[in-house]
Amino acid sequence: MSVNEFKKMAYSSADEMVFGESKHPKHYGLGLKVGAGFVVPEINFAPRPGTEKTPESLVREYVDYITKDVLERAITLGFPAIQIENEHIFQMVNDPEKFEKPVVIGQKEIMQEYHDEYGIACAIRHTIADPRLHEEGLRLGMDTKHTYPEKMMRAFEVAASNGADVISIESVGGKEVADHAVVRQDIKGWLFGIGYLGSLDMEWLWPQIVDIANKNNIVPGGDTNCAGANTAMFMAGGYMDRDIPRTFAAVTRAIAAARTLVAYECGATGPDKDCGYEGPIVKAISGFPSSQEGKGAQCAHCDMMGNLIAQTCDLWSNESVEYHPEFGGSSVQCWLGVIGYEAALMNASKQLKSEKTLRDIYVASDRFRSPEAFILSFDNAYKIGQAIVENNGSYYLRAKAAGLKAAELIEESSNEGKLKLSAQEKDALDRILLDLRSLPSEEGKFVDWALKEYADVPAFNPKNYEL
Amino acid sequence: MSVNEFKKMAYSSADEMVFGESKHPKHYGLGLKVGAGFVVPEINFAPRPGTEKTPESLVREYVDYITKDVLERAITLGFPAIQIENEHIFQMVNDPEKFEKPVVIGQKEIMQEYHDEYGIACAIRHTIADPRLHEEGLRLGMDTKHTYPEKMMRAFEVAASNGADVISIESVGGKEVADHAVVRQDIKGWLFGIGYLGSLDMEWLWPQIVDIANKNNIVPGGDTNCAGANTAMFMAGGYMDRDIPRTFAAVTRAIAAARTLVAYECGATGPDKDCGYEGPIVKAISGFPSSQEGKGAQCAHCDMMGNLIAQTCDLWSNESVEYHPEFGGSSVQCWLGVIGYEAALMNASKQLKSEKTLRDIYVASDRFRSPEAFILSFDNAYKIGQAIVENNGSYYLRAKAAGLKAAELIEESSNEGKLKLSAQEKDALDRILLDLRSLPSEEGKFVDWALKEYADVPAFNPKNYEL
Amino acid sequence: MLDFDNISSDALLTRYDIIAESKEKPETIAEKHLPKDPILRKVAEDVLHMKYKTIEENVSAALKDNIPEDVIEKGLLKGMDAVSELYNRGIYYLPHVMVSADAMDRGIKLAEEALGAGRRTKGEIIMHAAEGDPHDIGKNIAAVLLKSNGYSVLDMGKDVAVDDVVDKVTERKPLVVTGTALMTTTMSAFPRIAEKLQINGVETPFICAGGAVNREYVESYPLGIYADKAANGPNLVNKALDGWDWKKIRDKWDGILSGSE
Amino acid sequence: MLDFDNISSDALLTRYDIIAESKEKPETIAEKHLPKDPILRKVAEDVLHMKYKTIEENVSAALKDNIPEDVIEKGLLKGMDAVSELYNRGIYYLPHVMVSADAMDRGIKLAEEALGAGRRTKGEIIMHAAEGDPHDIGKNIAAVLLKSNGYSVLDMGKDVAVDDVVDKVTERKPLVVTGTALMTTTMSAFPRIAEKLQINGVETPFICAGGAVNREYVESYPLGIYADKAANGPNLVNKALDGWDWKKIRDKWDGILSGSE
Ligand code: B12
Ligand code: B12
Repeated sequence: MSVNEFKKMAYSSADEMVFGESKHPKHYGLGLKVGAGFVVPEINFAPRPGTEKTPESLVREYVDYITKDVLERAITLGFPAIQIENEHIFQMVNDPEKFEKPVVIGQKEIMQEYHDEYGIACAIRHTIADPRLHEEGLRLGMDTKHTYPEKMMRAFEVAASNGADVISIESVGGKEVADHAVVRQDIKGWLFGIGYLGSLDMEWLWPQIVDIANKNNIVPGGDTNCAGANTAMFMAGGYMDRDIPRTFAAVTRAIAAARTLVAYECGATGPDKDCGYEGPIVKAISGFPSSQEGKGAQCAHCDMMGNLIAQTCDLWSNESVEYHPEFGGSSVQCWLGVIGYEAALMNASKQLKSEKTLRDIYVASDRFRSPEAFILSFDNAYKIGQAIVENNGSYYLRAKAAGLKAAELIEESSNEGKLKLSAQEKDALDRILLDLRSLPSEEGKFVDWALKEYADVPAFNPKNYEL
Repeated sequence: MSVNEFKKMAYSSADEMVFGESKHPKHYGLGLKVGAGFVVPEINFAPRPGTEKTPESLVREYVDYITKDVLERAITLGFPAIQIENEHIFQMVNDPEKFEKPVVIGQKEIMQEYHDEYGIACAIRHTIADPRLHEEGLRLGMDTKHTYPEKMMRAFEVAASNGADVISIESVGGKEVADHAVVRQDIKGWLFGIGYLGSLDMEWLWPQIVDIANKNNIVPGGDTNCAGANTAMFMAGGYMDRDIPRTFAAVTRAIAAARTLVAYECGATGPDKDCGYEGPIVKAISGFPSSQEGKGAQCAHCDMMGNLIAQTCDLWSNESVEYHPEFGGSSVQCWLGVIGYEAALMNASKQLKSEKTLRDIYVASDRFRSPEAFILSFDNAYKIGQAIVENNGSYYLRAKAAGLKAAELIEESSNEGKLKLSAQEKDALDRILLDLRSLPSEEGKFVDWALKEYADVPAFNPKNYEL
Repeated sequence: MLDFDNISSDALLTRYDIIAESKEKPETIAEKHLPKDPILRKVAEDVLHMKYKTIEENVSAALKDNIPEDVIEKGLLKGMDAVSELYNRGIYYLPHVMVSADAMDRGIKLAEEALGAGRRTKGEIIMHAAEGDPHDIGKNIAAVLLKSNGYSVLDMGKDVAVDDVVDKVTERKPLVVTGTALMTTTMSAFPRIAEKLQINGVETPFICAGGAVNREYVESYPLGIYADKAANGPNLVNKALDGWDWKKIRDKWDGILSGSE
Repeated sequence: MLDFDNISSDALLTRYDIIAESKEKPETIAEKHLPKDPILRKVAEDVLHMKYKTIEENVSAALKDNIPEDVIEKGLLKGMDAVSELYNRGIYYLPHVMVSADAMDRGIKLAEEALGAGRRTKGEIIMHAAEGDPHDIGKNIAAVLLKSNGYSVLDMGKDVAVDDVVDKVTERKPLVVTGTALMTTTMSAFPRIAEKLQINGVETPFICAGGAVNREYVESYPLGIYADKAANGPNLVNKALDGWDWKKIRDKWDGILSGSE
């Protein structure tokens, strides 16, 4: 396990945490400050189908249309600051020189223009796609067919040296086992996949990303467990969905926090990725700025904590929207309006010194909407963070502690009749508690068992993790 | 002037006004309560181009796709109550039996199904399009080519007798003169068009709508000055726009309030229409429930008061979005998420007894973003309402008083260095003050002057107003 | 109640419009367009300064020493050129254009009376808003800009039936026909008009605009040429005047609007 | 800090999932599918109850009195039918299906050993996720449901190159080929695959699914048949087994999914 683990919580109490304030504010890009007393909107997008075909059409889409539209609307509405996020598509990581470089350069140029003319504070995050295939190999030299880890590292360099202000990734270590486990409601497998393997993969990956960022004097943002906990959350869905019990998704989220933290232990400094709903837990431990998404990311997916998750954000994001026209302008302009106004609301509450009241209203709106919202409420998130810190020294043990704490918090509230659970949610919770409590208290024992238990999982290759 | 004018303000002070509370709450539809202690999302939409071609394709779009999608998402997210608004397209008012009737019936059927299965509280507002052409004639018998007023009244009846819970309209009386005036920055003409002619037209139209609603035991909602003040607001736009000064748009809004009030004086009971940004003024006077839109209506247009305008709403709307797919579901589902969560936020603040704090945060966010936001802040809206009530007895005088009060409030704040104005905004304001102050204090004199001054305005026919 | 006036809005919003307020003086820009001749200059200035009260007097004076065509071309229209540039640069707002155009109209009326007959305009434009569509403000603005550029406009109004447009255009063979649609449920009138015109053997360029349509849509049917802003109108119509057919205008669209064509 | 637990959430949200919790007993629904024969019934129940620990024992027992085909068809698959119905009705969650399928797999393996050779499945399905696309959970779920319905699955994995799919399908001529794309920037692989297959003279129905695509898109190229949910897979594939070509499946799509075809 990485040596730079957090010895204690960044905040001395849960109540100290609030949106727009980070223990380690960052200043980067064209005059942007993050976590320094106000919340900034972070706008994300996807190009229209077909525009990925040539570098020219992709540049036109990303630069001339999307980036320009976004800046125009920010000026129109008077938003003082904005962060843009470009989540790279496969073509950009597959051929960085041809597809990625001109986009990165073009976006920065146009931002510079608007910054010069209007003084708008802005910055851009480039999120490199993680194209690695578990069956081919995650580490350097393994995938001779696609040479993916190599291409991916090259994509980071191209972004970092051509205009990115922040670099991030949604890394996929441990996903092959988590995918197998999530559809079987197997919390032990999930813990092994994300809590253990995922952390090992990040420990390998992140020092490299931090190096590239530092060399180029830009910010190594952070990671997200999109590949694991978001898949679970997405499948658990809402009250019409029946794929995965929401109690299961909630516990995976807590486990994910222990893994996502590794980026910071390897030198990342935040802001972490918007889609990492584990953000509140990670922020409680690390104090780094956090990007979050909810109500204003309905274009991308409907979650059960649209308001709550704003509680401790420093950037407020729309996750992603495909570029297309709407009555109110282009889609990116419309969604920028939604998230930009929400940021303004949070900032206004600071002017009125009511930010904690607003935070609490956010929480009250969704605290009991789903078990996952419940465990991410900042008071509970803080407790889960404590469980992680107290169990430092073993990726396995701290992830297990996080999951168990989450399950116990849910059980307690449900027993008190506060958080209501459906029959399926209750059943799943009981099994999770049983399963997690049955696990060994030594990492070695657990790993030995898991290596055997999951040996036949398709695409699982222990060599990917030097096991 | 109509006899049932409001003798005094519904609220004894501005501070008494807050979202989710109306002096006259309404209970209608399938268990829906409005203005009764909580805020309800109101979702609006437009069918995809081409689906208007046949009644079958239109029904499929409105009923099987849109209405179903909306209800599914409301259930998924656990929203306790929802209002649907269908803004009729031209084809429905042009041939009500063929295009309107099956849609109205189909939508109600599917709502009933979901209400029965899940107990969700819901209702539907049908907003009949006002297709009247000023050049052909606004009143019965005048337009022999299209027989529009007759078709429009028939459309109201079809909606009312087949499933509508609320009926509304965006009526267009006086628009011909206002259109001429708005692009010339001529506040006197605008006052004549909307403040005077618009009120006369509503006084003719609304008793008929109220009759139809009462006969069918449904709710006569209200009107909006979309045709006037929204056109001005839309053209004034934001900080990149240069069509109309925003001070001009602000004053038109205040004038519009005096006109929109007429619906209530003729028996409408609210909720009024979402796109009537004059809502806060009208609610201050009448106490009827109010539907508003802002941050969550960015799909339809970007306004400069996305948060502020939520301050006193009872329904919270997205104005309209074209039906199409997004990553997060269909567009109506995504935007329902946005407005439904905002309603949840407001409702949560009530649970915490912090609703006035949240209201004030909404206001603080945008109070100084534009002159229009400033005069609609509930404290200023209240003062404008008072100016209207104090000048009852003449449509002209009360509308003038409203406009003048708005202009004076802006001037005052600008002089104090609070509300900032650009050079153009300042110039326009000065001219407005001059113009309004130069007007006669007798309605008759004003009307005589205006009839001469605007005699050549294309499509202006005094007979449309029995003048 | 809270004292909102004590809130600082600096962290909440930036008045970019004030930051970007033009430092250029309108006078300097206008100067380039105004005629040297002092009498014609007065006429042009009346347009520029929206003096529709004195303009008739000054036009009458100018008509004493100048032929009516010159009063129009070298006086009234020059004033309007100055206004257009100031509007296009974002220094003047729209109402300035509209009221200046009203003033110009009065002047033109006088000059035409002196001429004894309607003057020869650059050509006729037939305009309308789509069947079922009541939104006509954009069309009205565009009409004023076209008139200010020396074209005559036949405005058929709003909610105009497809066949009425087709008949009128077939009958009058204007230089250009235009349509405005703000609703996605009315815009399908445009391809129907275009097809019927072609059946009638009419190949008049058909400028289509309004919030509902976009370039892709308008270029999906024959004759269609997209316009984004009212200010694009004169640029596009000028090309029709130069004899370009709709295909060429469509092809060179980017260049026309950027001024490189 | 606020005591959140004292907040009533009744005005904020309604637990519709709890309101709509099925009052139907799973047992009653399962009963219709379970075989009467007590030994085969045990096998089926092991699948239904996800008993992958006892299933091997019970299958071995059943194999004493039954031919392996019957143990599979009348035992294992019947249990799986019950699970499928419970899942489709929203009474069971997905993991139940997955773990039941795991149990069934163990049973089938034993039965096949007894058979001495791989059993004849209903047919082969080749599956993949689109080139450049790492999203494969939906595909994996669909694979399980197809296997549970008696088909054999050749899973090519994710991010599979267009030409690899084309070659494999041309070589093996499966009953059906499937593709999954969750990204609008990867889905264009599908029409390319379809066209290349046609050039090779292959007319295999090509089921396309995943969040990025919709029915309209999939039906815009040859061979394409849209699937919305993993549960649609068996219904569509069954029609291919009945000899329907892709055009007929596409034509009758609504009917197939609603069960009227
Ligand atoms: C004002 C307004 C109205 C006014 C119209 C007043 C008027 N005289 O035009 C009134 C109240 C009448 C109205 C009514 C309705 N409206 Co309305 N309205 C608007 C609003 C707010 C602004 C439109 C506007 O004036 N824009 C400003 C002008 C200047 O823009 P423009 O016309 O596009 O012109 C620009 C360019 O296109 C170009 N241009 C235009 N024409 C030409 C021509 C040439 C030659 C050239 C070169 C350029 C050019 O130049 C201009 C800029 O420089 C829009 C909101 C929006 N987002 O657009 C909704 C909107 C257009 N309306 C809408 C709707 C639904 C309606 C109603 C059906 C609602 C109802 N059920 O009652 C009714 C129509 C009833 C009927 N008869 O069918 C929807 C349309 C949705 C859709 N399906 O597409 C919109 C988009 C609102 C929304 N978000 O839902 N509306
Ligand atoms: C989980 C997830 C991931 C995981 C994937 C894990 C996995 N093993 O699949 C990870 C983290 C790897 C990931 C990565 C990325 N993702 Co992702 N991801 C998601 C997410 C949240 C959920 C997808 C999911 O699993 N859905 C559940 C499954 C069950 O649904 P499904 O596959 O559609 O299957 C259903 C049906 O389609 C059908 N079905 C599917 N296949 C078949 C086959 C047959 C035969 C049949 C019958 C039926 C069938 O059955 C299923 C239901 O019953 C979505 C969000 C969303 N709104 O979709 C984004 C999403 C798909 N991802 C997105 C993006 C952008 C990315 C990245 C590019 C981000 C980045 N820059 O890093 C990377 C990809 C990097 C790369 N290599 O290019 C975007 C795509 C945008 C676009 N352009 O279209 C989405 C939409 C998120 C968003 N809103 O922006 N992602």
